[in-house]
Parts: sequence; C-alpha cells; structure tokens
Amino acid sequence: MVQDAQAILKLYRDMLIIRRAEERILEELMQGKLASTMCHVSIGQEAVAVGVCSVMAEQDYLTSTHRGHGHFLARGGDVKRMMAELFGKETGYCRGRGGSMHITDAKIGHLGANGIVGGHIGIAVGAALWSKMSRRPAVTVCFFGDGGLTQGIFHEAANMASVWKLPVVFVCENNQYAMSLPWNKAAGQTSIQAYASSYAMPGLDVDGQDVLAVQQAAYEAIERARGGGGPSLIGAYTYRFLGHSRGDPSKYRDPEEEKRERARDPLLILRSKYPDVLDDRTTAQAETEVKAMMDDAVAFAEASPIAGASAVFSEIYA
Amino acid sequence: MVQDAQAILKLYRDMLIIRRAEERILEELMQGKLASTMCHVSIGQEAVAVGVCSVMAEQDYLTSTHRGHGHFLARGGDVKRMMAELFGKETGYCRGRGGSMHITDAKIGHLGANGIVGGHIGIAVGAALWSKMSRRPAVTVCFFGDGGLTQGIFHEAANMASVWKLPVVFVCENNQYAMSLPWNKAAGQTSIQAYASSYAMPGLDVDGQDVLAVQQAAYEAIERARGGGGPSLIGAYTYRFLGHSRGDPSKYRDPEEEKRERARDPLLILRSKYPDVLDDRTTAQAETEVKAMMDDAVAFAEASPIAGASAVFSEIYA
Amino acid sequence: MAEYRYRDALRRALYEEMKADERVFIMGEDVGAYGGAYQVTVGLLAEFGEERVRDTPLSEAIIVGAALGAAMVGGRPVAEIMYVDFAALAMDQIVNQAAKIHYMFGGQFRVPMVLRTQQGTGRGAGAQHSQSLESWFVHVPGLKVIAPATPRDAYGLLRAAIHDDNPVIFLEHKGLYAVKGEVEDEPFVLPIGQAEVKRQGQDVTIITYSRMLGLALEVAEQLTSQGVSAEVVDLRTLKPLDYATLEESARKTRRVVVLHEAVKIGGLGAEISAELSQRLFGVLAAPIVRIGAEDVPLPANLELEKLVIPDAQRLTAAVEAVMRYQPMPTNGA
Amino acid sequence: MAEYRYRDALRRALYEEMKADERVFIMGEDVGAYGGAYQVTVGLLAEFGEERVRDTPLSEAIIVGAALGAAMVGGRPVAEIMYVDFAALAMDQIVNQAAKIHYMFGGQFRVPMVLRTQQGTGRGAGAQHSQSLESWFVHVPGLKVIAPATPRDAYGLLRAAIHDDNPVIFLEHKGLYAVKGEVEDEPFVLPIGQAEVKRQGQDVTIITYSRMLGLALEVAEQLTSQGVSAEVVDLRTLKPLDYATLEESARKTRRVVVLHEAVKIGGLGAEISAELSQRLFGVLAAPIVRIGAEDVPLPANLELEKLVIPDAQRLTAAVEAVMRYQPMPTNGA
Ligand SMILES: Cc1ncc(C[n+]2csc(CCOP(=O)(O)OP(=O)(O)O)c2C)c(N)n1
Ligand SMILES: Cc1ncc(C[n+]2csc(CCOP(=O)(O)OP(=O)(O)O)c2C)c(N)n1
Ligand SMILES: [Mg+2]
Ligand SMILES: [Mg+2]
Repeated sequence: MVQDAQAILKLYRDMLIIRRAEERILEELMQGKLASTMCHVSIGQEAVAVGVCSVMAEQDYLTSTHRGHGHFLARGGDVKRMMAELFGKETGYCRGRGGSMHITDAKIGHLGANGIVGGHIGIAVGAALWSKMSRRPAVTVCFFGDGGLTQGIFHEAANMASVWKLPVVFVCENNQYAMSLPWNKAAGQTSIQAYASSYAMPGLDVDGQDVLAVQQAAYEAIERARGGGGPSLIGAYTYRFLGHSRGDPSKYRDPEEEKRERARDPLLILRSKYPDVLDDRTTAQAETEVKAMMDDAVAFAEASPIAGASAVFSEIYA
Repeated sequence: MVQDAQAILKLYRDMLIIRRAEERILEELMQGKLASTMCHVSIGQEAVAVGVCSVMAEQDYLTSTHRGHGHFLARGGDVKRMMAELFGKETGYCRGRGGSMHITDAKIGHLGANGIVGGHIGIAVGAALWSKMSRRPAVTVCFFGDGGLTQGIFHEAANMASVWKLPVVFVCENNQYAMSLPWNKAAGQTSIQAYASSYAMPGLDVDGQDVLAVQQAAYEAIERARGGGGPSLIGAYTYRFLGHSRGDPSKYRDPEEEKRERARDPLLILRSKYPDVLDDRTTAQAETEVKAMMDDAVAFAEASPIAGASAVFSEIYA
Repeated sequence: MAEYRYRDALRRALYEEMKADERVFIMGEDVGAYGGAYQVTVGLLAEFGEERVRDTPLSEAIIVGAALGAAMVGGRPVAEIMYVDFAALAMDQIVNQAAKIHYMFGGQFRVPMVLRTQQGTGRGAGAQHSQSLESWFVHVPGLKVIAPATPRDAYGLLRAAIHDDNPVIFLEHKGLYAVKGEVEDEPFVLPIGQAEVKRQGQDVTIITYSRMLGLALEVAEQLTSQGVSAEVVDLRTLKPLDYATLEESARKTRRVVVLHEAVKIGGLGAEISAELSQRLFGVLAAPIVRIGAEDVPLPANLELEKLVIPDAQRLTAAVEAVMRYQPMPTNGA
Repeated sequence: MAEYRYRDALRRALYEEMKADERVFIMGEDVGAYGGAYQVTVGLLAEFGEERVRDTPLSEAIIVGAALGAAMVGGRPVAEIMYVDFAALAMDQIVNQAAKIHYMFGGQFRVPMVLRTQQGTGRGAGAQHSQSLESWFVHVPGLKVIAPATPRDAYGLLRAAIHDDNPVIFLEHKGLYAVKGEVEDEPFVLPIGQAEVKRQGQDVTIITYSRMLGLALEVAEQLTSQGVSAEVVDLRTLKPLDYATLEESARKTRRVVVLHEAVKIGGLGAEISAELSQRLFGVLAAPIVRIGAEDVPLPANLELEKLVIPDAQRLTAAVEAVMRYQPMPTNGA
C-alpha cells in the first residue's frame, strides 16, 4: 500500500485518539463517573483496530468485543456519544443500556461490541451471509481475542464461512492472555494462522504492534473477500499494557515480560518508522487536538441527561 | 501388528456380529417390536468400530454416538441385553429408558451412546482427564461422525485435550454424510487429519473399510496416549450403506456412488485379504453361530418384562 | 376452505412468505433435499433454490448466530433447529444475543428472525429428543414465543412470526405434523398474542396449547356425559400471554385447569396459575390445578414415556376434582 | 464462631473438601492464579497445585462436559462458570447430558459434580452479565439447585453439594460476596432441600432466596413500625423445593409474598405461588403476590438497572397490599 504523509498521520492520530480516550475513561472511572463497573481498555493494542479499520470501506461491517473502544473509534464512532454511553446517559449510543462492553453505532456498520466472549462471531458470519445473498459488496470484519478462538462458535463460524465462501475477515487479536490465562496454557500451539488450514482459508500471522503490517494484511484479506474469494484469518500479535479490567493488577504476568512488551508501543513504533512525518511538532499538535476532543466528550457526557423510568421500559420490542 | 489366523477370524466375526445384529434389529423394527422410533444402524461401517476396539485395553473407556450399536458390540457389549434395551425392556442395559440411541454398559468402560451429535465429546475428555489425574493407565476413545466434527464442542474438546495432554483418541467416522448433508457441503475441505494440526496433535486419515488399517492407526494412537503422549485424531473414511435412519430412502445420494461404496464392504475386503483363513467353511460356521446369537438375543428380549410405573419413577437421582 | 396437514400448512406459510418477500430465506440442518426432519420444507428447495433454502453444517450455535447477523442487516431468516433439545446448544445465541440486541443497543437494530423448532413426546425419542422447553424462552425478555396446535394457527401464526421485527421462537410439535385441519384458501395472518377459545363451556376452563389441545378437547367432549361443560382455551402465543382472554374465561367458569406437556415444576402452567390465582382471588370456586409432565427425564420406551406425561385419565381426574371441590370451613377470621 | 465473608465461607468449604477427599478438584476460567473473577478460589492454587485447581481454556461447554466425564469415572469436580449468563453456552452439557446421564442410562453412572456460578445484578454489568436464570434449572429433572443467601448457608450447602452424587447447580450472587456473617468453627454440612425461616413473624410470609433475602429482612424490620409482623423464609435450595416449610409458614400467616430478582414472568415465584395457591385455597386471606424483575433486559447503567429489579418500595407496597386486602363480595354460589 502506498503511504503518503497524510495517511501516516491519520493512522497515528487514530491510534492516539484511542489511547487518550481510554486513558481518560480510566480517569473518569476512578472518579466514579462511569455508570457500570464493566470496563476493559485496549491500551497497547491500538494498531490492530486502526490498521484494520483504515482499509475498510464505508459499506463494510464489523463486530467487536468486550474490549471494543478501539474498534469503535477506529471505525469512526463519535467519542462524545461513546463517552455519554459510558456515563450511562440517554445521549449515549445505547441510551445508557449498553455501557463500555456494548458500544455500537449501527450507522457506521458497527454491529456491536459484545460481552460474551465469542458471542458476536455468529453475527459477523450472518452479516456476511446477507451481504452475499443481497449482492452488496460489503465485507464484515470480525474482531475477537485469543480467548474467543477457543470458543466452539468460532470454529462453527469459520467452517460455515468457508463452506459458503462468505466475505468475512476474522481478526484474532492475540494479546497473549485471556484474562489471566496465558496463550500457552489456552492452546496447544503458538500460531493463530494454523487454525485457518482447518477451514481451507488463508491465514496470516502479523505483528499487531506494527499498524502498517496489520493494514497490509487486512487490505489483502478484505479485498479478497470483496472479490468473492471468501474468508480469511489474521492473527495479530499484540499485548494489553494494563490489567484485564479495572482492579486487575495482572499478578499472573511476569513484570519483565510486561516491560519488554510495553516498549513495543504501536505509537512509538510508527513514529520511529516515520520520524519526519511524525515529528515533535506534529505529534504535539495531535495531542492538543485529541485532548480537546476528550474534554469535549466528557463535557458532553456530563451535561447529558440520564434516561428516566419510562425510557427504561421502552424499545424492548421493535 | 502381528496377525495370526485367530486374530483375523476374531476381527471378521466381530464385524459379522454387528452386521447381523443390525440386520436383525431392522427386521424387528419393521415388525414393530422396537419400543422407540429412534434407530440408526451402522451397516457398512463395522470396520471402524471393530478395528479400534480390537486394540483397546480392559481399563479403557469409550464414548459413542446415535449410531452406536457397532461400537457397543465391538467393545464386548452383550447383544442380549442390548436387544432387550431396544425392545424397551427392564432387562435392557438402560431399563428401556435409553433405547438404541443410548446403548451403554458401564462395566465395559462404555460411557454411553449419545443422541446429541457431539454431545458426548466432552465426556470423553473428562474421562481422560480423570484417568490422568488418578494415574490410571486408561485411554478414552471418542467416536464421532463427520457431523460431530462441525460442532463447536469438538474443537473445545480437542483443544483442552491438547493443552492438558490427555489420553484420548478422537476417531472421526467420516461416512461422507451427516444425515443428508454431504461432507463437501459440510466443510471447506476433504481431510479429517488436517484438523489435528490446529491442536498440535497427530492426525491420520485411514481407509475405514479396511479393518487392519483402522486397527493399526488406533493401536498407535492408543499406545501413544497411554504412554503420556497426549491425544490424536483419526479420520476413518467409511460409508453408511443404508439410509440415515428408518424411512430415509437417501434420495440425496447418487445411486452410482452408493453402488460403488457398497462394493467396498469391510467384510468382503477382509475376506479377500485372507482367503485362506476366512474360507467358505469358516465363514459359514461363523454365520451359523452368529445367527444363533441373534435368535437368542431376540428370544431373551421378547421374554423380558417391561418396567412398571414404579420403575419409571425410580433412579432419577443417585 | 381446504384440509391441510399441520406440516403442509407450515409449508404453505413459508412458501407464500418467500414468494412475497425476497428477504425471507430458510436455513437449517437438512431443510433442503431432505425436506426437513419432519418434512415441513419438502419442495421448497426445488422452488427457491439453494441460495434461499440453505442446508447448514451441523452446528446449532452458528445456525442461530448467522440468522441473527443476517437479520440485523436486512435479511428475514427463518432458521430451523431440528429438535428444541438442540436449542440448548444455541442458548447463548438465542438468549444473550438475539433477545437482547434490540434493547441493549438502544434500539439501533431490528432482529426480524424466526427460529422454527419442534418439541414434545410421542415418538419414544428419549430424554434428549422429547423435551418441551417453552418456559425457558417465556422467561426471557425480548423474545416472542408461539406454539400453534392446529394447521390453521400454524399457518397464520408462522406468517405473523415472519412479519414480526423481533426474534420469535416458533415451537411446533412432533406429534402434530400429520394432524389435519381446515385452513382458508385466502391468505391470512393471525395476530401474535391472542389466545383462542377453542371450545365454549360454562363450568370449567381448561387452559392449554400445542399438542395437549387435542387431549383437552377430547376430555371436554367426554365430560359432557357427566354433565360438565368445559371451556378449552388455546394459548397459541406463549409470550406475550393473553391474560385478558384467560381471565375472561376463568371469571366465567370460576374453575381452571392448566395443562401442558412440559414438566410441571417451573412450567408455564405455574405462571398462568399464579397470575390467575392472584387476579381471581375470591372469584375462583376451586383451586387452580396444574397438570404437566412428572419431574423425570423422558424414557425412550413409548409405553414408559406415556406414564410421564399427562393423559386423559389424569386430566379427567383433575377436572372432576375441580368440579367436586368443596371449600373447607376456614378456621380463622 | 467467626465472621466470614460469603466468598471466604465458600473458600473454606472448598478447602475442607479438597483436604478431606482427593477426588475433589476445581476447574474453571481464572480459578488459579487469578483466584476466580470474584476471588472465591484465592489461595487454593498455592495450597493444592495446578493439578487440582485447573485453569481451563475459555470454553464453557467443555468445562461442563469435562467435569461431567470426570464425575462419571470417579472424580468429584467442582466446575466454575464465571457468570450464569455463560451457562447458556453449556446448556446442552448441563441439561441434555449431566442431568440425564443417571436416569437415561438406567442408573449405571453417578454424576457427582457441582457447577458453581454466580448471577444477579448490582454491578451494572449489563444485559449479558446480570441475569438470574434459576428457573431454567429448576425446570430440569435430574438437577439439584442451590442458592445460598448467607455465608453460613454458602459454606454448609457447598459442602453438601460436593458430597452429593448428582449434578448440583450452585448459584452464588455477585452482590453477596463481600457480605459478612457468622459461621461455626466446627465443620458442618447443611442438608440440601431445606428452607429456613430466617425471621419469625405472624402476619405475612415473605418467601425469597439469594440476595433478595437481605431486602426481605430489611423491609420486614421496617414493617414492624406499622405493626406488621413479617415472617421471612429463605428457600436456600431451589430444587427440590421444601414445600413443607413454605406451607407451614403460609398456613400460619395466611398471607404470602414471593420475592426474587429473576424476571417475574416464568420465574420461580410462579411455581411457588401456583403451588401454595392450590394447597392453601380457602386458607389464604389474600392473593399471593409475586415480585420479580420486569420483563426487560438489564440495562448497564446502575441507576437504570435498579428500576428493573425489586426494591424496598415495591416489596413494602406488596406487603401492604396483601395486609390491606379485603375480599370482594363474591357474586355467585
Ligand atoms: C463466554 C464468556 N466467558 C467468559 C467471560 C469472562 N471474560 C470476559 S473477557 C475474558 C477474557 C477474554 O480473553 P480474550 O478473548 O483473549 O480477549 P481479551 O480480554 O484478551 O481482549 C473473560 C474470560 C465472558 N465475558 N464470556
Ligand atoms: C445436536 C444435534 N443436532 C442434530 C441432530 C439430528 N441428527 C441426528 S444424527 C445427524 C447426522 C449426524 O451426522 P454424523 O455426525 O456424520 O453421524 P452419522 O449419522 O453420519 O453417523 C443429525 C443431523 C442431533 N441428534 N443432535
Ligand atoms: Mg486476549
Ligand atoms: Mg456422517
């Protein structure tokens, strides 16, 4: 893929938005501003979300996980209404009913962050099925974690997508842990791409901290799917810099490992590759802009009303 | 494996018992003697059951499917009490509560034929887990069909068995169809052994109509498991000669294909390999003996009482 | 007016909906060339092709999941789970996903999907192929649940289910497929959420649904010889429940028996009995009696199976007891 | 006598059972180094090692399936499903397999397994992490279901569950883990199947279980100021139900309110209300009132969540209504 300066800056900025949004979310969480206790941040994993979403077309769909702020923002979700959702407000994307774990915007083809690990994989396959049946050139990206891969439904989904040659791209974000379970105790082997062969689909393991590598892999898989070539599986190796959720000190991880992995920060990696594009002045300006976005988002969320009792009992059925 | 004449004859006879038992079951079914409408015969697939069970040790376990008469008899189940079970009698293995689909004998390490496709795979893994934890040299054989392979739980099970290096042998009887669904519409590829690589376990595709080939593959997998080498996956290619169940004319199958596949009868294949051992006199004598067994079994079943109301309401809890 | 078997009435509904709306499609195990385990979809493959009559791999969870995803982006899938027992493999997709998507995401998605399945006894199919699990679904906010007892209701309600923009669990009964009944020639749709008085009566109300309707009507007929006039109300829709109709009938007869094939403990009869007992306290002339299956897994032997589920004798005895009921002299205020 | 938190009482039970019986072991997601999502198993890994405190892959169906297989051949597993909502992924293994094995195979196998999980609201965990699904399990023959409300019951009943040779669904509550209560120093086991009167009263019986016990006791206390003496019965075991104790209390007070956090429609309260309404027809002075969650998926916002489930106001109003109830003049025989 050809990368001009503007494209590089956009990738950087999109990752920065996620990073700063989640840092801000944690701050607000500590201050008791969030309306739910459920909140999982993806700090350290931004390159996967941004790399993949950067090559999605407008009509494409995605499904996401409990750790879904990144996918949501990378796809173009509005940080204001997302913050409002986390604050449990009526102006939030789900009217305060979903919270962090269910952040969603149907208008941008986002079919939902999901609290059941693996639970959304079927939705992705179904969206791809209908895209194919209705002859729309839409591709569905299905993000899931290394934990999701060990759920039976992933295998049922990959098999169905394979037999029916559906336009879906499975993106396994292998951040090495499912809660406290390290990948080497979760599976009999290290590779993700190896699972693709069972389903006769292309599989590719990439460095998930390198946004350009992710982008390239996603581009190929998405265009293949769009062209009728069927599904693919991408294994993006990444790391969550923080605990599984608030209050998880990650005691099950080796501090040395954490240190080593945190050094592989996707923001720094991109900067080091494009020092001229991402010079100090540019990045500082990005920081300023992003900071303002977050302030706005929090202000919007704070100012928004919470749903009343009548709203809670509405829209149970369509 | 060294094969003496006696061993060959035993393999032949064990296959013949299954064949004649199931033919007899179908006859009795037609006459309305069976107590349930559920009945699936494995005619044509006898070599898989016999080949595998011939190399199991006394302490080993197996789990079986809705098409389980073969596994049951090959493992040494009593045809009398099996027939009584099919007739719904109190002397049946399950007191008439299970019928064909749940034929089981705990005493021979048979952990149950199961009506849920894939439903027993977890049981196999659990039995292997406890064997390992309690340091008994028992191996568990898990029979399942090509349909079972596309159930999520197979993948969860294979993964767990792999991570924990459990003594379990997964035997996929690929008879090319799951009810009416041909394997090429069920999965994206033809091989079974290919699935093993996802779970970093040995995989082997064998001709399931050749009892000796099955036996050899099973022997290696079982001994490997017994020695602490963990699980394996065997894909045994076979064919069900008849419909899925009573009243299925198999219209979805090509008659040419059926003809071709029926010619690959495991009984005939073994005879053609060992014409001296399995000469006409010997096979005729086997027929006579097996016929008598079946007559006895039916007589026993017919003479047995059916459970009364009080029995139905007993043993709900242990 | 023509006679249809239950299975043919269902097929007619599928056929008409697929003709009328290109977004409607069928997916499930053996729904194509095989025509469905109980022959409901016979011929539809030939009519509509593999694209719209999709044989799926044997994987219940993804059948529901894929139907759900398709529904969220514009399709109107009618997915089939061969036996309701196998819905146990897809409960996450049904309950945590399909039922919650509309509400949980603040109304952003509609989920116009139908999950056809069949349940019940009558074939000696054993503990894993004979359950009646409607009360699981009734307990789940966001679902609708339908259980038709006649060909006419099967036809009219399946069409309504396909028109509905919510996930509908459509519970057929394996013992009803061959049953015949009249269905109008003109296409029609029946409203979801309306019970129907299938037999008028004055003395006692039997509330039931699905295959037990036949038993209720049979026993009601026999009871006339004892001078008992029984009203039989068929729920048809199990969620939402039509309490207005139930209450009206119960208010009239003042005696109620609730009958179903599902296990009595925690069955739908409990919900109905509890609600009517509360609403009609002081009005009822006798306690409401529930009849359902015993608390036992279903045995495969057809004869044994019969001992576990309600039969004419038990229903008759219950009605007689309710009719005979004499209030005890209360020993308090 | 010492004070234990609910989670610590559970851990004590696990610890004592594992010390006493080598066949007892724990398996589930994050039960090892993490100590369980709600810290119940903290420290057990260090004490008993990886072999007996097994972190499983993230695969609920095989967690239950493997526990079942182990139980069938001699193990006594205590498997954990992190949230009851995720049991939806394992319903086949729980219902079609574990619950049926003993009966369906004619008594050839025993299934001594415990499935620990937790349910309920209180953390704003949203629609997929807050459900109360006990009525699904109560409806299934072959299972036992326990839902302790206090540290003492949690301890004594978990030990009983581990001793039992049948599959036991052990439902903890996420809102109770930090709650403290007295537990005897001497080891003991509580019998499965016995409800307990947690507060004596004369005028009205509040039947409840799990976290709602706290609400019931609190409201009962407040009601004394209005001169209402409320008896509070804690079910503790949900299957089998201890109708003897319930009936005795209801016979005395002649007024009953059933309270739970699960959705009211099709909830366990329906079973209890239906059964007691029948048994005590003519004895009750007022209709039995059920209080449960509204028929709505649970919203993530903690404030909105509270609107969906029962609270002190609703319970108080229900008790008051039951106390105030005046029979209508009946307009018939
Ligand atoms: C079905 C299910 N099981 C368990 C959980 C609890 N849980 C939430 S996230 C998580 C770990 C998920 O790991 P992974 O898929 O690798 O995603 P990550 O958290 O690493 O992003 C677990 C066990 C859940 N939400 N759903
Ligand atoms: C979970 C589940 N889904 C569907 C069925 C219905 N059914 C019974 S056997 C069968 C086909 C099974 O195919 P396979 O596993 O290949 O075994 P085979 O019948 O070929 O021996 C189906 C669909 C079932 N019993 N269980
Ligand atoms: Mg992970
Ligand atoms: Mg097959």
